[in-house]
Amino acid sequence: MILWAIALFPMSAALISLALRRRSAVLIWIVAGSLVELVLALSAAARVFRAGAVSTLDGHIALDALSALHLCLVAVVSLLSSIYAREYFSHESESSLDDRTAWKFGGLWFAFIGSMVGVLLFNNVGLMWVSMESTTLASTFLICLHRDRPSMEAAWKYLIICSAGIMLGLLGTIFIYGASPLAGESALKWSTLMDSAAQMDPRPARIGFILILIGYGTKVGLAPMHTWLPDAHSQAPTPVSAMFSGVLLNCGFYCITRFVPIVSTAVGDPSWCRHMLLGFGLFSMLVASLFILGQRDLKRLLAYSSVEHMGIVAVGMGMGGGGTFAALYHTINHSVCKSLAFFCAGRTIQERGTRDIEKLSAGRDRVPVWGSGLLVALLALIGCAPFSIFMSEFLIVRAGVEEGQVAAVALFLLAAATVFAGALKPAISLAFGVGKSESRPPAGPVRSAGTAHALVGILSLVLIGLGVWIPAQLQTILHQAAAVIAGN
Amino acid sequence: MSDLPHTCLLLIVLCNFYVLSTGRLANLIRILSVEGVLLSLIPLPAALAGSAHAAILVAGTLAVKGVIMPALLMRALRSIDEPLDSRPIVGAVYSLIPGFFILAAAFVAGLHIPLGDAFDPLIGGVGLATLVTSMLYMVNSRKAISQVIGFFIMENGILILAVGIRHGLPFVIEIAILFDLLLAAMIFGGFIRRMHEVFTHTDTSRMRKLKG
Amino acid sequence: MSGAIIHWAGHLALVLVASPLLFGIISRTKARVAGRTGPPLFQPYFDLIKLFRKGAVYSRTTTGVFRAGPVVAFAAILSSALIVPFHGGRAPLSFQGDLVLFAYFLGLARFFMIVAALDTGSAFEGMGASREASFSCLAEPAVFLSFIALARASGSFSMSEFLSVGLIQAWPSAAGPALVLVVASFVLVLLAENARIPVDDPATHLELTMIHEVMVLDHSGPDFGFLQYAAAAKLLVFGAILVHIVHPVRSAGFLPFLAAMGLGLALVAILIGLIESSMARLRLARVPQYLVAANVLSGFAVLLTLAPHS
Amino acid sequence: MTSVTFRAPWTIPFGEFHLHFDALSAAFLIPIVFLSTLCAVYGVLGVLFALAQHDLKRLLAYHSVENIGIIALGMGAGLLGMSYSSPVAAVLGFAGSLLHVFNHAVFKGLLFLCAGSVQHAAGTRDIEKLGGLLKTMPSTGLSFLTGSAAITGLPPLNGFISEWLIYAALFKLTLMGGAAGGVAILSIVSLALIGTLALACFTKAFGVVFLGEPRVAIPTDSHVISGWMLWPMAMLSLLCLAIGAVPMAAFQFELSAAMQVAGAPVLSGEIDSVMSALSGLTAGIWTLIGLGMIVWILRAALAAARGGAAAAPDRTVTWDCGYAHPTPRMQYTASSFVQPLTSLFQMILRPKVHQRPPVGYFAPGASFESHTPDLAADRIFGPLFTWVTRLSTRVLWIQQGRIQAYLLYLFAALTALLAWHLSRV
Repeated sequence: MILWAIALFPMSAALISLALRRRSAVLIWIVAGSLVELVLALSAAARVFRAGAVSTLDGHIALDALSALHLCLVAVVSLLSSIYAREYFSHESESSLDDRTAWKFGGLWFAFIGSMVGVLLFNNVGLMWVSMESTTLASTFLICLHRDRPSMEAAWKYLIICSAGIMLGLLGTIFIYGASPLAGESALKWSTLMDSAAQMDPRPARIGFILILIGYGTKVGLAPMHTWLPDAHSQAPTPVSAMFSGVLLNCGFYCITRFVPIVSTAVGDPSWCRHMLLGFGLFSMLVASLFILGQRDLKRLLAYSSVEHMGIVAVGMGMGGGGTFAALYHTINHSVCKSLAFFCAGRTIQERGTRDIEKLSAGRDRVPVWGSGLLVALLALIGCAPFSIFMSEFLIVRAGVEEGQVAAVALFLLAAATVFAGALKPAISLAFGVGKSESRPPAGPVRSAGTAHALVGILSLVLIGLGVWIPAQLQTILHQAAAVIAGN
Repeated sequence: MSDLPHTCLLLIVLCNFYVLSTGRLANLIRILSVEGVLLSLIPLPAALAGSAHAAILVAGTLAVKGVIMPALLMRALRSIDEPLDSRPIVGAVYSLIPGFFILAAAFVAGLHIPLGDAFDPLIGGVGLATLVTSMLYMVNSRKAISQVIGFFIMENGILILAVGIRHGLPFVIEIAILFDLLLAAMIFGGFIRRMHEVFTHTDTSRMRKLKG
Repeated sequence: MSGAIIHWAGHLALVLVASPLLFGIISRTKARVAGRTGPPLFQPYFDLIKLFRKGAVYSRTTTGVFRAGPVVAFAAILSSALIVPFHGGRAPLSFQGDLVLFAYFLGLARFFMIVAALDTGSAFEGMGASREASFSCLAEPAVFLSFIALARASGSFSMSEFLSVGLIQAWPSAAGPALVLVVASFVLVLLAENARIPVDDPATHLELTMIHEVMVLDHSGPDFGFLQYAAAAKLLVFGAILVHIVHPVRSAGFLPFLAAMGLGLALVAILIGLIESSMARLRLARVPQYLVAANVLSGFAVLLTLAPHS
Repeated sequence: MTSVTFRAPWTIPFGEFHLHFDALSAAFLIPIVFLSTLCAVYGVLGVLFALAQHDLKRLLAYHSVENIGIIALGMGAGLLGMSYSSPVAAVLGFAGSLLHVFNHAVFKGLLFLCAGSVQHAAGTRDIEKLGGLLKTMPSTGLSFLTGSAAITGLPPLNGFISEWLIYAALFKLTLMGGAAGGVAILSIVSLALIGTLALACFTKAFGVVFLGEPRVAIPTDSHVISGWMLWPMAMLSLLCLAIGAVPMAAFQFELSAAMQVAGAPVLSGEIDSVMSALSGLTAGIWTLIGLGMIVWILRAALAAARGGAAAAPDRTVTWDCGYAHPTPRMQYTASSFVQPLTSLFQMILRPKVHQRPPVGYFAPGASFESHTPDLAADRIFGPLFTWVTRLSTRVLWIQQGRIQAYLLYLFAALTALLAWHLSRV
């Protein structure tokens, strides 16, 4: 029942917001709506974590620990982004977000959330694919909300590349389906596939996994399919960028992780999938680190760091053993941290009128709250202790050592070190440095609303808190989710 | 009549070649609709045999792929006033030759697709050929609309491969995919029109502001 | 307790009494080889007494460091002498790892002699100090390598043990050849550490060619006496170690052992005298090679002891 | 099964990070050996580069490298002790390195304070321009002397105690033979070399800065050293002496920590043997102090024996070999003091020498100066970073903005992966 509510609420919310004509009303409604969604998601997730998976529509819609974890992430990040969107657009000029655009924004916003929720709720891999494809369609116009050339270009690249990639994902799904001994609707149910995985024909399963890895990997932003990501993240309005980095990539990764246990069982050798994930993860990390090194555009820097962190998650999954746990933990940390980073970057850029890191320095004097938040977020992103991202990366490395993946660990550390070296200087100069050339005459420090303080403060606290102490409940939740991926 | 599917498949191959060779966007859209029709005819025997699902599928595919999608694209095409030919990066001749080799290779590979013994190698070959041709075409094409066409052809190829597996895709999924495509076609069409408003052209190879 | 005090006092007295004699023997030997009568055997004692009774002259440049130098050096050398056994039994200071203390006592002495030399601000002494510091850097590892070889050969790293009991079993064993190498290396180190030919020439007063003598150029009176005494004691200590290595005697009573040790030391002194009268100083540039050779010898000895069969 | 436990506050909820040494002894022995060797090299290199410095603070900084090398050697000894299941060696090594960490904090802090005062007072850190400061700032000089002796590891100061512990661990390992023996011997030799080189370096530093005559007139606006700057130095110097004077207490101070790191229970008998050795060490150190006092008294007595007023020693110039007009500029400089060593190790140090040799009779002027750039900075990190930066600019063409290319990457990745896979089955 509640699953239906979760699944259908965003769609109805989208319709409702289409009924709203005034920009302010829309901006309030998205907050309210995502709050409701969060409440629904949390209650459902609580039940799942307490009493195990729930399902409806004879198992086509289901929620188990893994999807519940991601569902909570989606709900939380979308609520935060909605709150932030209010803050953000209230500083935009009326022209950039007139009532008509706001009207579209509201509808697409909820459609986007809804499609992601669909990805997580559908137990049927075919329907999962369909909703994954619709995330692309829903979010395209969010990227080019302001109809300027760069955002249009970014949106087009996003649309074409992701659609093409997702098509391969469909083909992969078809191969998996063809590999399974059963047929009919129920044969595409994930749980059924899991049960029949042992009787699968390994050859199509392998090819299917490769296709799925490439296909959904495009959505995740694994190199070399990541090319759309920096453009889309940097051109989209910041709340949308936050959603992209915070949860959309996770959803893509969620789809891949769904297939890992199936194929591992079918192939009869878990290391086969892991090695592929390892390869893609490390490659993404290295590529991203090189691009971060010379990056001058703040939002692109954050985008490439998303590529890097998705690579880290992939590496964590590929390490096996405790790596899966660490990877999920890292997913949470990255969502929190990247949302914070994008929030602060967006407002800073708004206030300073430039996104060039060289010109953006001394953020803490000009935009105190957001500047400090940006510093925290960047330090966390490059893996400074005691932030939670350091902790999860440490756990991944540890898992690698315990699994004896010495070469992988070495490459991992190399890439991480490169990122650290490349991004530390921008981080520091952004916060403290002296601006080279101000694109706008320096006005006094910008006064920020209470919401700003709340957002930055809470997210930073979460970052540090998860770094020094991971609650026992969360630990058990993560273990449950990891167990799902491990296939038992 | 039972051989109808194979006929359709062979016709689809010819359509692919035409796609590679022609330069006029309008013809491309027409050929796309033709492909859609041919694709929709494949399950026809099953439908005549009395399977309701198959019948709905035929009707749906015919409607979406054969009529609505091309119509939407055509509308988008009409709305942009610029030379109506897709200037591909590599000319027709030089994309036909690889197209042929792709076909040959696909037919060979089609014999080895590990999807059970029931899998029809002809379907596999045609599907692969369509898939790879579409990839080639997407990479090769400049105009936004021709990239969209490439995308839909790619989708056709995948659906052809799906036909090959034992019982075809489950009905619900087929319908869902169709619906999804409808959505995609609308989005693509709208986007192309907006793109033309903003850029006054739809040549994607000239959109290179975002680098590094 | 009183026994302990007697032990220490006796050991110290032995060192103080015996050490100058070596210089006497050396100079007598050199004189004999040169066909001269030479000074009386006990001339060094007279020199020391004379120095102790003289007053001192200090440069205005110098500070307390200059005065402290000889005192610390002398005290350090005497302390190191307390670690080396001279008579059958253990030395007053003997414990596992005392050889490190021994080496660092010598280092302390060197440190203060160098700073005292630098305190004068004279280019000559600076030069001497520089050479002392540099060459000791090469001599020290050789000493340690020899000690390692001895420790491995004898299975202990307390001087009193491996110099007496340990080596007695070691010589006949497979470690024999290693010990021969150690002896060779140690002779070289002994000559270098005690500023004898071929590394240094205690006789000449061409400052540019000297190391030890030029460092003490400005010292006079009791300070100079302390330095000379320290040099003598150091020679005695090294000689004693050499004798022990070559001929580790089990303590057959106090006097016979003392006699044997005395004889050995006299032989060492004569050997030094012969070397000094038979060969010339090395060019300074060659000294590092000489010390490296010492290192190589003792290192080879260590390798031999590491070899599985031993 | 012995195991080390690194416990940091943030790892509490994640449990403890166990390295199991029964596994280590087999698989991780090579790394340990490699690391110990590397640390030996670091130590020697650090002190060598310190030797070649003219800037007082740079010199001290390079000595930090050296001391970290020593600490790491102790750690290596401890690890070897564990993997060769010789708990006493392990405990000695760990205790030594931990104690050295503490000692290094003490005497290096002291030395840096002194260097700061010197710069404060004389207005420069360039050793070549200093000299004779002991007369103008005696207490700072004395503190620096103490610190130098301590960092050189001379008894009766604290540096010696920790180094002795490490030596003891290493000697215990030498008796074992095998890889442990070899590494231990290497470590001992390098420790000895480090010790003597440090001696050369700090005799240079102290001698040239504080002794002799000022080489350059100290600027008139030189600051005075306030008591507030002197007290901390005095405290630290006393600490150096105190730790050096009571080795057993120092060892006890680190014993429990070392035991925890070593994990293995050490037999009480072994601890007793260590303790007896330490008591011997204490005896030796106090013998030194006692003898020193005795000799000093003796010296005073000899002076007194010559009778009161007459005993006042004559003051004159340093013996100048009959040269008419000696000047402070004739003193031995720091670079000439270490010249034999720097020329001996010039293969490693690669000093940059700018010299203008005297030409002809009555040469109008000649000059010689040398400075030693950092090996790692110049030859490793600089080139590496430039290379990486160039690489990162070179890969930019990947993101060239052409969507067709991006699609090509996508399909190429697919084809490559499929080809790779099919080639393997």
